[in-house]
Amino acid sequence: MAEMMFWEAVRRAHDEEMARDPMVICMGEDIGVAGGTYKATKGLYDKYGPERVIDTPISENGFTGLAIGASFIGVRPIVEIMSVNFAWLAMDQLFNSAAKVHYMSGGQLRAPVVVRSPGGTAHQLGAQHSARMEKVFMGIAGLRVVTPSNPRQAYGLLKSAVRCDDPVFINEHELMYNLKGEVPDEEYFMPLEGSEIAREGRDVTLFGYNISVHWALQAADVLAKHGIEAEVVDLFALNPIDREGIRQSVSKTHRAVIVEEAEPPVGVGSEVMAIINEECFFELDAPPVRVSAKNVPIPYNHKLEKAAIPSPDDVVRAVLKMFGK
Amino acid sequence: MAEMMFWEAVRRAHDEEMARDPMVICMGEDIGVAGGTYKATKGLYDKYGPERVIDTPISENGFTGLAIGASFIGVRPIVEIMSVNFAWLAMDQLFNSAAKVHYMSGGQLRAPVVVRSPGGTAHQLGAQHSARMEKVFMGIAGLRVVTPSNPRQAYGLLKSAVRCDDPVFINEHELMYNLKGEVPDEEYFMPLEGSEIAREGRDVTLFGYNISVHWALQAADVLAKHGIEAEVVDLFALNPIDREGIRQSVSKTHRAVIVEEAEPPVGVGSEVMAIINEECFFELDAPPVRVSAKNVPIPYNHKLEKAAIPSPDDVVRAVLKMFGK
Amino acid sequence: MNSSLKNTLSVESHKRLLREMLFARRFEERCYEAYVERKIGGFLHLYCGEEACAHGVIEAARPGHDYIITSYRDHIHAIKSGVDPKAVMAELFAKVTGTCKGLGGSMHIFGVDHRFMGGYALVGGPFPLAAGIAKGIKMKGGDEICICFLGDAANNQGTFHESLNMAALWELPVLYVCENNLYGIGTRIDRSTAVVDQYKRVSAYNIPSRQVDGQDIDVVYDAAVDAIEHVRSGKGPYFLELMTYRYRGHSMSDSNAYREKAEERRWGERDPVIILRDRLIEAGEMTLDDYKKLDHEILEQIEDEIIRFAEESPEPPLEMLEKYVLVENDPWVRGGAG
Amino acid sequence: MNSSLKNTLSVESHKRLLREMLFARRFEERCYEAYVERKIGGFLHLYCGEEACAHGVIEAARPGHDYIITSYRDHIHAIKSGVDPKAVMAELFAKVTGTCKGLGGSMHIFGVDHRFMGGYALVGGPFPLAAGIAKGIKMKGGDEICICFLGDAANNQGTFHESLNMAALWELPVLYVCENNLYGIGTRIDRSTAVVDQYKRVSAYNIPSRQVDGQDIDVVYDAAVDAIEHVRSGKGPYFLELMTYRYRGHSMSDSNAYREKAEERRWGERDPVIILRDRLIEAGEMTLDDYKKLDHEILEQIEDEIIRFAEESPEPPLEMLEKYVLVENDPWVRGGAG
Ligand SMILES: Cc1ncc(C[n+]2csc(CCOP(=O)(O)OP(=O)(O)O)c2C)c(N)n1
Ligand SMILES: Cc1ncc(C[n+]2csc(CCOP(=O)(O)OP(=O)(O)O)c2C)c(N)n1
Ligand SMILES: [Mg+2]
Ligand SMILES: [Mg+2]
Repeated sequence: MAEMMFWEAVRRAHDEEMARDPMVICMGEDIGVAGGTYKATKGLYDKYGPERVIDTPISENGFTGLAIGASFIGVRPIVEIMSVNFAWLAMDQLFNSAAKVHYMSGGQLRAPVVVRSPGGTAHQLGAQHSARMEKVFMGIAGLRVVTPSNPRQAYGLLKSAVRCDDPVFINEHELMYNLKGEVPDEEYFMPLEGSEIAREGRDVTLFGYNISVHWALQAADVLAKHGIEAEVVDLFALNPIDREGIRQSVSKTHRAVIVEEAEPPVGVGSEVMAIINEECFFELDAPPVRVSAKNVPIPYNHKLEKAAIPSPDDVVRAVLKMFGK
Repeated sequence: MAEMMFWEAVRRAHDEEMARDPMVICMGEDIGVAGGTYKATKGLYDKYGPERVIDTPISENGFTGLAIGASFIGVRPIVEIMSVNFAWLAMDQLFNSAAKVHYMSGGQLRAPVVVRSPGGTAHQLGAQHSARMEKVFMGIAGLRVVTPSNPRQAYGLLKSAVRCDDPVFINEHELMYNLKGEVPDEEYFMPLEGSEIAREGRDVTLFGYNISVHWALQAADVLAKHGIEAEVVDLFALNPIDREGIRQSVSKTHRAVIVEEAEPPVGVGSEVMAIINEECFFELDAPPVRVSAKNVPIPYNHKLEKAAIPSPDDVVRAVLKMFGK
Repeated sequence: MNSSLKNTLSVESHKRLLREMLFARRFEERCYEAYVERKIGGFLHLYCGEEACAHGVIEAARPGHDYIITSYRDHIHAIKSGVDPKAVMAELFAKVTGTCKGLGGSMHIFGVDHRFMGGYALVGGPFPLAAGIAKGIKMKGGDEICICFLGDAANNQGTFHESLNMAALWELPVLYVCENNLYGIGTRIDRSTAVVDQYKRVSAYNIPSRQVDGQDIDVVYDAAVDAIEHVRSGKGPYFLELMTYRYRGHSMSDSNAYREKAEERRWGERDPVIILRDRLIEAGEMTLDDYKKLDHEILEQIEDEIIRFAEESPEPPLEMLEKYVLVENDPWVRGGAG
Repeated sequence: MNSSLKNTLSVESHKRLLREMLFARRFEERCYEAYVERKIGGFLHLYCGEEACAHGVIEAARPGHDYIITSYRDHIHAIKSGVDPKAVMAELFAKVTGTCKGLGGSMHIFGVDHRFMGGYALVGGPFPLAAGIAKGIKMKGGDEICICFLGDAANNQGTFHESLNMAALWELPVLYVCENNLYGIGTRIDRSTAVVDQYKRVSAYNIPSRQVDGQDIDVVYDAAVDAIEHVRSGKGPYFLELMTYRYRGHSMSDSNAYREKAEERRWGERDPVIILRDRLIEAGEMTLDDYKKLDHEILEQIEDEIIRFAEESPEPPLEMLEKYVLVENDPWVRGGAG
């Protein structure tokens, strides 16, 4: 078990899969010669050459569609969209082509394309570079959506995504590429469905995904000092989402708080609440709560930016309030 | 009070606003010479000429962006996106430009653009022409989203949307253009926020919007025969959504069913459930329920298509089950 | 026949192509009727008038070997690629014996066994998909090419620009065929496009291109042979513009009110089926009676074999509704087989 | 000076422009320092090396009357359009006295009072916005034009194609200025673009175009006067390509490792500020000492006025977080004032 950074884990998954299968390619803006904005493809250009590590023009819908077309005949493309904000440009190909072609061809075609992209609010990147778009991706049938919270998941999810015959969107986070964590030395594959219990607890479940898992864990530490044992559930799969895992944890703790970096409307928070209502309403000892971002475009000013997104403190406060403290 | 069809109501709003203000223009594919796929701009080309009624090239992101730019300096464009499925191509300009420019310019610029587009599952249009995308639009801060369920609303919402200084997305439905209904003879403006009680009741609230209001009303008729008086709330505004209206109705009936034409994940259903949980959890006598489409791309075959989307019967069944019947 | 043509077709080919094109015409006309009878639903875009385009190009290609992709106006491209017309009709009738088991419909005919990679309903959608297929071909090292048929109005979509740039930059084996029928639905090309000669627009990508008569199968074939040879020999993409005309409305709901009758008449005089028929008659290879007999045979075949098959086939079972959303039993969903 | 130029600048203008360009250089360099000191956050894209582009073009335009729009590399375009440099710096420092009250940041400078319509962070985003502003101008009937500055790599975005087609089709008064600095971040233009001469690509829209040296302000000005005259006189859009070079990395996190030092040196020898300085010295209008004095003055001004203003200004209050999401108190939200 070696410690590595998130970007190294993503890079390792690329490298292993490319070494194994000559049909695995990667493409995106500045991923080749430059090695990728967040180094996820560092060194691969020299190792695998320009036919397999492709610097694309700034044509998001075009190169995403190109990757999808290539995937129809056996290529296994890993597309990097430099920032998820630019994915709005590629939605047409992702949803109209990749997510629908297997269905509308009556099962004849598959689109085993992987699209990775970092989103989130980072360090003052402003309104057009701070989108959190997992909620958009996870709402459309035919596209798998996963979102790693640590290097092990980043490695294992990408490995499985490359091999899976469905299109998979991997939602990463701009602030997490230097996060360190243990990754198995041997090959390791994550399931593309399910959830993980990041911390066991009995009093309340904190649901998180991607960066918000960390906020939940920090909050759980603080809550422990207040005598509240929080369970933290890591929803690394957003579509399909782990209804059963949600049910089980809430049936145990009887209380739920969903922590999301995105604005509240139609987000992971609302979906998890809906699932709780459907699966285990009568297990609830208190109304479920979502801790979300403010419903605003992200401001440049750092203090305002911080105020726009939730913090571990916000989670602690929400839980304490739930317990009447 | 005259009866008119939905398309006539939309057309009338266009016509009146264009007659009033020379800065109001409309644009889209085949809206000019041809009068629009659903006749929403019929006759306007002859009346106002090609500078104000603009047949665009097939360039959804381009012409939406062009309309947004024009709106910066006083033009009031009404854009028609022929089918909401094509709006995936225009999301970049809608969300990255229109929804954010007022905020990121510190209030200097406004983008008073109206984008109208029909969505929904119509008559066997297949996977790439049956998207229901209200849930995508309503999740992003800075864009108002409304969705009329009848000609009066269609007329009144478009009138107010044209005059409002925010960008407004109007979600119409391909199957509803020939729907008839009363529209006031005099000018009439709908608020862009709020909800309407389409039918009063005391036993359960059925939330609907756009076409699903009609399913809810049909279900209510049937339920009445079972002795259940359903209230039907028409959520014509999806962003911002009427939290207070939701709270009031549920506080009265203590039961809620949300009827939506879209797939369940991160939809109107989950959002309304979340709001109920947040606003009036303790008023609930039963877990809220959503009646949604199957989570599939829409198949061409008519029977399968019908099975994919909810029906009034599904609503009735859900309510009866809630009452243990 | 135009003696300036370099690549010519044999009499046998001419006769076969006449049969194929007439079949295509009658097939589409029968679809029209079936739509009116409500046997076919959704949007239906017919190819009548444009037959020489698909037939001329695909005749010059190697169907089943080369990949073909197009828009919603796709029945005839599928059939000429080798897809069974019975399966196409059954798809239109929404039957489980259809190409896509009744899930696709008219705009989404697929015949992957024949490398017919589908019909797509988003205008401009196939541009990048075709470039991607060509990328795959290049990686695998075969001598296939990808042929992408699209309309004139589609060229105003951003994907056109993005895809042609990448295809040129990476020298991908893709042939873009523009079926220029002068209209995008009701909008005449000069009302949507600053440069109406589409073959000129691709100089922006340094892609060789040519514009030819799309009504004369011999002209189309001749140009297509050269275009395909260019692409197959590894010289990168090519853009072929075929000037043509659709006889019917854009789709079934369109009455063509925006077109001048004189224009329609002018194009009607250059009917691709009649041009080829008259060429064969003139050459003494066929009589008008032969043609009438052929037509009769075709009509019978369509009725007795094709329509009947479509009519008699069962609809897809309800369980199919959720079957092809995601691939079934993919082991990697569970993190691998092990 | 190149005697073949048609539109020339007076000595006074030269002197003023030298001051402005040197100011621009020092302003950006000071931003660099402030970024290192963590006074500025986010992404920061500097304009050093490209000063003659914005200055030459906007000098030929009527700032405050004509509309100007650009990308994230926007500080200097804003300032040359008339926006107060103090407000620009304050914006970078995220202060409430900034152009956008600290909500925008470096990539989103706006100065609507000066018709500087903003900096946008999505590559290709301003293409259609500029065409739309031009549409608005045309409707209002004034003689303004809209000038859209964008980079070379942006031209591969679909919006380029879509917008230029519409601009040409509808003869909109928009001047597209391509600041071709040969790179999109770390990707050299010939690795992303099939036709590297950008002015050639617009023949696809029948838009007149020209490519000129972007380092010599006289050349830029001369070409811009003609281009603007074309657009202002109602003849439709124009595309002007300026060959230039950025001295620093794409943004602060970029080390330029992908560029050859020889190339950087070559371009460094054609520094736009030095070219103009030497021209003035050669003409006997200025001495090297004058220049040094000027530089000193500018540095002082930046420190004493601009940085100080930015430093001392307050941050926006927390209440501002939710203020500009939607327009406040719009009566139509409630269905009218009545
Ligand atoms: C992205 C998108 N925009 C708009 C449409 C609606 N639409 C369908 S076909 C068509 C016209 C296309 O014309 P052309 O490309 O010339 O092909 P033709 O139908 O003439 O063969 C339009 C606007 C669509 N299907 N997809
Ligand atoms: C839609 C989109 N894709 C990608 C990016 C990331 N990005 C920012 S600048 C840039 C390069 C742009 O190069 P160019 O247009 O030549 O302008 P320059 O920076 O050289 O002035 C890229 C890829 C972005 N901001 N937006
Ligand atoms: Mg056409
Ligand atoms: Mg550049």
